[in-house]
Amino acid sequence: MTASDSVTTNRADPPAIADSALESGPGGTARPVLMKGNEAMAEAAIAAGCDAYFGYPITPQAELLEVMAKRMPELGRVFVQAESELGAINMGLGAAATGARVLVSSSSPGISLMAEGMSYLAGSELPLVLINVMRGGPGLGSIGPSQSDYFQATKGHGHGDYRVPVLAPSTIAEAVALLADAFEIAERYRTPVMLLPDGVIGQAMEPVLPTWRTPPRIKNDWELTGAAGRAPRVVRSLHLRPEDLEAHNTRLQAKYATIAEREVRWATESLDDAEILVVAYGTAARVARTAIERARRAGLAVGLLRPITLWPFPTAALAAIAPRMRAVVVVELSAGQMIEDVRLAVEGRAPVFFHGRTGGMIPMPGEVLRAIARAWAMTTVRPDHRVEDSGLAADTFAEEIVRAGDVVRAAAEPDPLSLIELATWAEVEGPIPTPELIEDPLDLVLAGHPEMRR
Amino acid sequence: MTIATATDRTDARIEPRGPEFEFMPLEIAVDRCKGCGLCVDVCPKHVLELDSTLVNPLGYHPVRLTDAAACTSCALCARICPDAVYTVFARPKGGMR
Amino acid sequence: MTSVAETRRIVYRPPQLLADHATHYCPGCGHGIVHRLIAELLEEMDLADRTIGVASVGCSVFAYDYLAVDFVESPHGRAPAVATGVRRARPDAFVFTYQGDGDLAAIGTAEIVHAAARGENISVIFVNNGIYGMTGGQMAPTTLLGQRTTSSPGGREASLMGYPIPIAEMLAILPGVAYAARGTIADPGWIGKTKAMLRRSFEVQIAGAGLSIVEILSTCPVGWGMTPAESMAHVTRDVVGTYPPGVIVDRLKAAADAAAVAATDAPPAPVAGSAGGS
Amino acid sequence: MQQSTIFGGFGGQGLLFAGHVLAQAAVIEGKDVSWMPSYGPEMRGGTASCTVIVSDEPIGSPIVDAADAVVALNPPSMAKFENLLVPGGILVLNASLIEAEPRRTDIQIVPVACSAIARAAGDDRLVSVAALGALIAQRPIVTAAAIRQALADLIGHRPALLAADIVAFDRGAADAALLAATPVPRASTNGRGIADSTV
Repeated sequence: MTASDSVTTNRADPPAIADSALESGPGGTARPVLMKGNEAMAEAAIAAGCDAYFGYPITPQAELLEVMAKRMPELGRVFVQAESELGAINMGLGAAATGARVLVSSSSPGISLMAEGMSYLAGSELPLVLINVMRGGPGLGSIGPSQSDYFQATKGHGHGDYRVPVLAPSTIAEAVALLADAFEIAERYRTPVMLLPDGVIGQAMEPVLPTWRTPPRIKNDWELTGAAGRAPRVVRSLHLRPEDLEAHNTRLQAKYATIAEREVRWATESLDDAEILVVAYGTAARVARTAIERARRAGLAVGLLRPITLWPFPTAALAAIAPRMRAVVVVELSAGQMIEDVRLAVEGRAPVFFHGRTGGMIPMPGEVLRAIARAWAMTTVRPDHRVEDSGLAADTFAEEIVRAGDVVRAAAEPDPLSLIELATWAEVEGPIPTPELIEDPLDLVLAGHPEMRR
Repeated sequence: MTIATATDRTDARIEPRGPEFEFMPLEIAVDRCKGCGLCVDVCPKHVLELDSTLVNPLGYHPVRLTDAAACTSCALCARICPDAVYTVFARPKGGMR
Repeated sequence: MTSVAETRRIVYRPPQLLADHATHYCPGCGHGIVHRLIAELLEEMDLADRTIGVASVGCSVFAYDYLAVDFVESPHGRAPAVATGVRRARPDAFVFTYQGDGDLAAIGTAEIVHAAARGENISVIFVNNGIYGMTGGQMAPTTLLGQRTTSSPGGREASLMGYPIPIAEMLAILPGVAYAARGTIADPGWIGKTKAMLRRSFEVQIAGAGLSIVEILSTCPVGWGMTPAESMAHVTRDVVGTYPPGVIVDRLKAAADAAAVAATDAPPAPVAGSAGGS
Repeated sequence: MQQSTIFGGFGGQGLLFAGHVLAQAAVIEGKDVSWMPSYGPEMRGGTASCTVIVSDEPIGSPIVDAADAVVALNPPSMAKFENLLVPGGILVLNASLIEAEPRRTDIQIVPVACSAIARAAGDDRLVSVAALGALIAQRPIVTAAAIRQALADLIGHRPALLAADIVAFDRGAADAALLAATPVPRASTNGRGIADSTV
């Protein structure tokens, strides 16, 4: 193998990047280290004190398994490549029951197989961190990056009344930080926690400041060690008497309420004068950020709300921000999943638009910019908006675009809207790449507008 | 006097019936007995039977020892009992018969 | 005065690890016998303090209510995976799974085969009564040909429903399986032999030799529509025809025997300094 | 200042590594960077690509719909990525394998016989590093010194390989420097760029 096959070479024989990074503790002055997302998450888990890892090969998270396969035995810790994702999550359950700090990782189809285990973990109140490096579905789908597991992650993978905190990083560095947080949340609340990067974050390389964190261990009275000197303990999810199960569920729900109150996280950018709010997480938020920069260069006041916890969802924050927005634009690598939580939070106080790509496709910044421009054109500034309407360029196209939109909706003709958009693009963005590169499926772009949905 | 009843496994119904029967080879936790009768079948001396005069808290006719003197403390009953109702004692040498 | 109780010598007492309240099992159910054997061995071998049991799904899920050791409850069929996690995270623990035939031989075949292939150092106690008892007596993978169940009302027919799975023999061919045996609780003699098999399984784990499995032919009087006594007779008369009891493989013993043979047949010890390669 | 580069070619041409070197060099220079591969089965022999964005500011989208530079190591990747170049962007093409002329006239075209350089340096898979040399010679996204340091960081534990990589990199840079810079047309005044140039 030669240098030209870089990634593999470096995995097989790493130039001590990870080790040197590990040696610098929190607050160290080590320079940023370029790391692949999957490798960075593995190193972060190791640094966080992960005692046991269980996994099964699947793209695009395989490097995570590979790094753990090498590093965990070196450290005298547990690594098992399971026979299936069912095996992996249940090995995780067993190890977690002994009080071990456990990481399991997979990608979308594998997570579906782990749904059972997640339900049992939640019911048994066992801490465990599960990473889903999301790829396209349904079914075998594609290996491309996707966010189409939002429903699965936030609305419950398996059966029963339970919630799982879901942390969604948008950069590799954030994935590293959130992984330590995930262990901490898992142990504090005795709950499985999901880290939900997409394939981009798993496969990309970015600089990571090696400020690893090891969450402190919490003493507990439930882990199984053998009953020497104490009464036997049972880790279980079965409560056959309805009264018992209801009491158990009531307690779980109280726990979830506490988590929802204390652990909700989000980030906002450029909100002060924003008239349009983009809501996006993970890689979609990265793309949206670039689109927002371009929009601002064109004079459109656009801000970003980036949920970091998908459950608990930053409902209150969004509900507070939305009323002063002329529109909310949701961007996802999916056909529209998080948008349901956005709508629930916005509660009709602003029109909600959507732009998404599926199947492993990633929306380009230009697409998102057009979605923003369209939302801008279809709406007017809110009376309670803080800043004066600055007479922005795209407004001149508003009427035309809305009319064009109606035409498209009625006739589904070849896209006259995109012609107008090209002009808009030229106005706000300068040169256009090439017409044939403009991929703008109207069904995706227009689906979100309340008017269009009637 | 009565047989010491240290645990609730003890069958308090088994009363000594006189000096010659003072030794009781079995304690039967009748509250746990489900009356399956497996012990009755395996007893080589045929000294166990389900007590049709009694219903225990589980709703079963529990087993009882019909002839303590005939019992050899072989413990086959204990070995096959799915509900662990038996404690078996050896006959003391040269003592009570 | 000295009480009679104090003067009596105990021949048998129920193990203290076994709960002294009634089980939920039906009258005559073999689970109670197997539970008791486990409790006896954990006490006799002084293992209770470091035991972590893995309960599976089926009638025996409540094993943790009756055996006073640490327990984790597993999803259906996944007990060997859960036990793998326990074993790896707690290398000093004594780990056993307690699984029925629906759990191990149907939904959990992948988990048991791969735990066996890995040679996970666990004891698998596989209680085979050829039926899904908890859900109402449906056909299991281990149901005998011709046997009537609520889901094979005309009797199990090979052309439609396949053949019974001889799990212990299947697993025994895997090199990761240190010990595989099949016992039964159908009569007192076999109960003793089965206890010896379980003891060997526990010894094999303590020796770190790999996975051991004891398949125990058991009964389901209610599911089979028989009295407890008829059920026992059915096992000794019919079930053992399909599933012959006995030790199928003991690789720990085989290795020890081979070593002993090698030791007696060995040529004179090599001169000092050439002791490599053992 | 943000510079996006797309490397495209066959799997096995080392383009992921070349992108990695560029990314590592950017880290050495204290910049933000993202390296995003096309991943999956195509890595094992088909057409592969990776996008490297180097920026003084935190990077938003790790993928781009308009690239500042394209390194095309085989004909399909030129066909695929040429159109993504911004006007005035740079196209480094592997003249050893690519016979077709680029269609674009509003970009800088740097044809270098990268495969020949690689073969001369001792390993066909050095083709990407040779192309990287050509790119950096014409567009100093990072300094050549940073590239050398990056190579040392990544493969310094294999000195012979490192030496071969540096030979290929330097030769690619030298060959590119010899080329007269292709005239770069001004971006059209109506902002339509290629649209005009290709109509």
